[in-house]
Amino acid sequence: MLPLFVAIPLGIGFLLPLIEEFRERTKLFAVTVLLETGLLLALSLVKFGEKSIYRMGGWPPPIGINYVLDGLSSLVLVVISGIAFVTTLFAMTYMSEYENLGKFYGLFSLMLAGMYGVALTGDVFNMYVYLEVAAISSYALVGFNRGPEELEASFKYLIMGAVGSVFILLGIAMLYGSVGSLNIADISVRVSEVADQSFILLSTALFIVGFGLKAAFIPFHSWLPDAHSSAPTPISAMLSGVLIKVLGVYALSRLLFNGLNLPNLAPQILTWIGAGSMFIGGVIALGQEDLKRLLAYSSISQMGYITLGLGMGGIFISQGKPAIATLALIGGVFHLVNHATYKSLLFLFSGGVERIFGTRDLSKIGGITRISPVSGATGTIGTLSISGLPPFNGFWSKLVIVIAAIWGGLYPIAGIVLFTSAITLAYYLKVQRDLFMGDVVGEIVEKGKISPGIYVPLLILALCCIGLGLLYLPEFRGVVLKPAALALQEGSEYTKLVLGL
Amino acid sequence: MLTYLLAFILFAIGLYSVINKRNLIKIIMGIIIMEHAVNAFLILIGYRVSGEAPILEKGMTVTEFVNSAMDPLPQALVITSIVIGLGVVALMVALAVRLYQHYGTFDITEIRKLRG
Amino acid sequence: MSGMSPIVKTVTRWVSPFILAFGIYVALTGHLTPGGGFPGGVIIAGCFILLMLAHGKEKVYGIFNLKSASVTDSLASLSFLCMGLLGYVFGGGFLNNFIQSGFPGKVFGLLSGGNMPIINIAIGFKVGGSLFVVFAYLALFRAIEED
Amino acid sequence: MVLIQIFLVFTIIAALIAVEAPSALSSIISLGAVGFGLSISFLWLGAPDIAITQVVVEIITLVILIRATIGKGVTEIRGNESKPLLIGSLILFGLGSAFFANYLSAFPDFGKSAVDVFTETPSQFYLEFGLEKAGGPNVVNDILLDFRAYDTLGEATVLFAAILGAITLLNKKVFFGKGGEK
Repeated sequence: MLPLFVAIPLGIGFLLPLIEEFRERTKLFAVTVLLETGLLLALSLVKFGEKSIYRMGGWPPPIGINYVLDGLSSLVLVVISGIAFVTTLFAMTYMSEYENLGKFYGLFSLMLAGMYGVALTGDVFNMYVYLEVAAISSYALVGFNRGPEELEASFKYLIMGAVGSVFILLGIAMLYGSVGSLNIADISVRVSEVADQSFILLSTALFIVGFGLKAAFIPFHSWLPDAHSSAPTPISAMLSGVLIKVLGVYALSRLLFNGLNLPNLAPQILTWIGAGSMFIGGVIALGQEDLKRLLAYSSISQMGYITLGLGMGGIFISQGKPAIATLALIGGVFHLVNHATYKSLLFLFSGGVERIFGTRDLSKIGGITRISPVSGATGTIGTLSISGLPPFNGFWSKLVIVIAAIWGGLYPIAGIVLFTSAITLAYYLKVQRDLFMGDVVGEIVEKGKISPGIYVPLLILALCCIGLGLLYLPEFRGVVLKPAALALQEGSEYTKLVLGL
Repeated sequence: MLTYLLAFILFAIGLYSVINKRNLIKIIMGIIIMEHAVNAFLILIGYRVSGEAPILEKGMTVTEFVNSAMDPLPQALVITSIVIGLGVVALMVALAVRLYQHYGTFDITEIRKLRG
Repeated sequence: MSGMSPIVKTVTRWVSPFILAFGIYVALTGHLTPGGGFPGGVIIAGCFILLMLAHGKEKVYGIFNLKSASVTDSLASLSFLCMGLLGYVFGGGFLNNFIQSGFPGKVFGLLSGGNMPIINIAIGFKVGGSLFVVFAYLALFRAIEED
Repeated sequence: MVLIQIFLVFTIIAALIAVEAPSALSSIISLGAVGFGLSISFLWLGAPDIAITQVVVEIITLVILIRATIGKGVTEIRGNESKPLLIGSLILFGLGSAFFANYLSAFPDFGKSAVDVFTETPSQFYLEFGLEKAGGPNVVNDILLDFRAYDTLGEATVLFAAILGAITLLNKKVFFGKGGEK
């Protein structure tokens, strides 16, 4: 069953450009991708909670490539499929007037296949190849509008991404040279036997730089605001919601926690990078006027939360406090799920705003709730949950991270988390004040354009924002988030599952 | 030991070109040189002093083959990474050509200025 | 752009069949001798690009125009995926070499690798088609920009 | 062994020329020299598959690059780089190679491949059972097409996605989408 996750998007990705050669403008492309993402969402929900491996071509793990389905990867699968389904639903109406739709949806499903490949694989080089599949499809999709700005943003994203990939490949080459195998579980067994760890540390540093470029950590974030603001709206929702998480933080944490058994300095670096990008991303976002650029910088800062949670988990594991480590990892994973929902909600909402007012400049537009109450309401829910107000899901995951930081004794970190939440609240209240509440400002380009196709996905995501708050309750948390945290925490479980030692 | 250092120097030249050069084509060349350097490093890892190509001729026995052949795994990785490099080059050149059409220059600082 | 001087035209006309034959040879005997699907496909694409540069677009489009090249690209990739799915259907793994386990060919013979030669041919067509398409678009793009 | 180092020094010099050359054509041709120098050293390093792939891919890269730049009449590329960046990267490079040289002893030294240094590695299995299990004497293609065929599937998808992306960008169809070129 597992290879279908990659085989179906690949098949459709190869098929759609073929169909477009013969019939240009058909609704067929959007409908096929919608059915495909719906099927994959159902498949990922069925597979949720299972722990199994799948051997590619029937070869045992160190020889061949294998898939690993454990708590963390099944959760990530559900997040990818959910956001992809909602985004395709939104794109059916939003992109209907564009040309080259066969290529757009073909690249979209290839990007999906790449993300599924990275989420499931248990092999280092295979993760690199499918990371390239997802990244290259997203480079072309960012530049899909082909205006001067979009091309420049796509070129910058391509160069930074290519440099990141080369660093990851160099890290894999160093790792293979000093360990001799490519399977993540096999590496974690062999890494402990290596006498001189200096080259393992070097490849860890290369991985942190390479995946940092993919996940837009603070020193390497300069491509993200341009790429996310000039991409077509469904694509910037997918990029911010899922792509930078799966390709960046998930792949890095899978390698560091399960592959390299947490080299001694790695968790500290991760924590401080997380704290840095959280703080600096928030401060820059304060001064943004363009709605999408503001959302892009807030993505960098929210990604900082996730990295912080995972990094703190790593610190507590190495300090020998398993209970607090599980809590911190739960905080990181919980925030990953939450951020995927409300960030894609806000990006889709900003697409609707752009469609109504014709511009994204916050100073020139206002009073959207009067024009279309539904998108106004869902946008409000999105802004409230991202700034972490109690009833919504953003609050609970930040709460878990703060508790883990205080309980574990990292008081400066807890201080930075609280301060950044205050900054986030500030700039989203600014958005709230003039975009939603005020009277109608700016001429309305297309009043009747907000058809159900636009605000139904917004409604679905808004309900998720409210519903996911329940994950904080102990019984839900134990079923959904705890296995994901334990998948990272107990490396030995992972190797036992894969190699059957 | 020196040979690994040479591959690392090639990598550093590529990185230097990507960071310091302001011309799109030089940046693309920097990425290509970095890809070449990592491929060379991968092959250097799999080198064996008395080794030959990992292809079994008719006359050779398997045990003799195992002791003398080079490491085939990095070579398989390098073929994959060369073709990934070709894909990335095709995309970069397509973007550079489009950027030249819009901005009339290959200089990245002009492009950033014009974008305003 | 009607192509280059007559000398170049005649030389390429004579040489291109050999390049094409060499490309197909490299692609086909991937599992026996050095080479394989990727280099073979690139040589095949190189042969068509050479013809296109020497004789101009119109002549080459008669043999291998843009639409048929991107169709071969998609179809070859789909056939590679179907080979994988067949392995999945016949038990074993997703990309299992089911022909080799079923009835292995003569050890050093051409058809000895199970479904390896088939995948090699699929990759050869795919790489050949796709590189030719991207080069044709680059040339097409430039030509439009000029006139 | 020394011959490989000579080839690598040749590629480094060619790379330096490629980076520093003023005119587009000469820098692209010296880039070709880097690629071809590398493919000869691959031949010497016992990797014929890679040498063929490298030569042929290098030709296609050169043709695409020359096509993209010379067509634009861009023969003179002159950009005055900033000095501090130059010094900064030299220092960074000095530190990096110092670290690399100092800790290199931890790395298995040059002549030994993974099969000698580690016990029971995957590549030992590939060499031993390549012909028997996968059926092809060329072990590299055995790995590519049978043991790790899933990698090659991803590989073919990468090329397909890259070419599809390049076509989407070079496509001349003008359209009236939001933000697109009118």
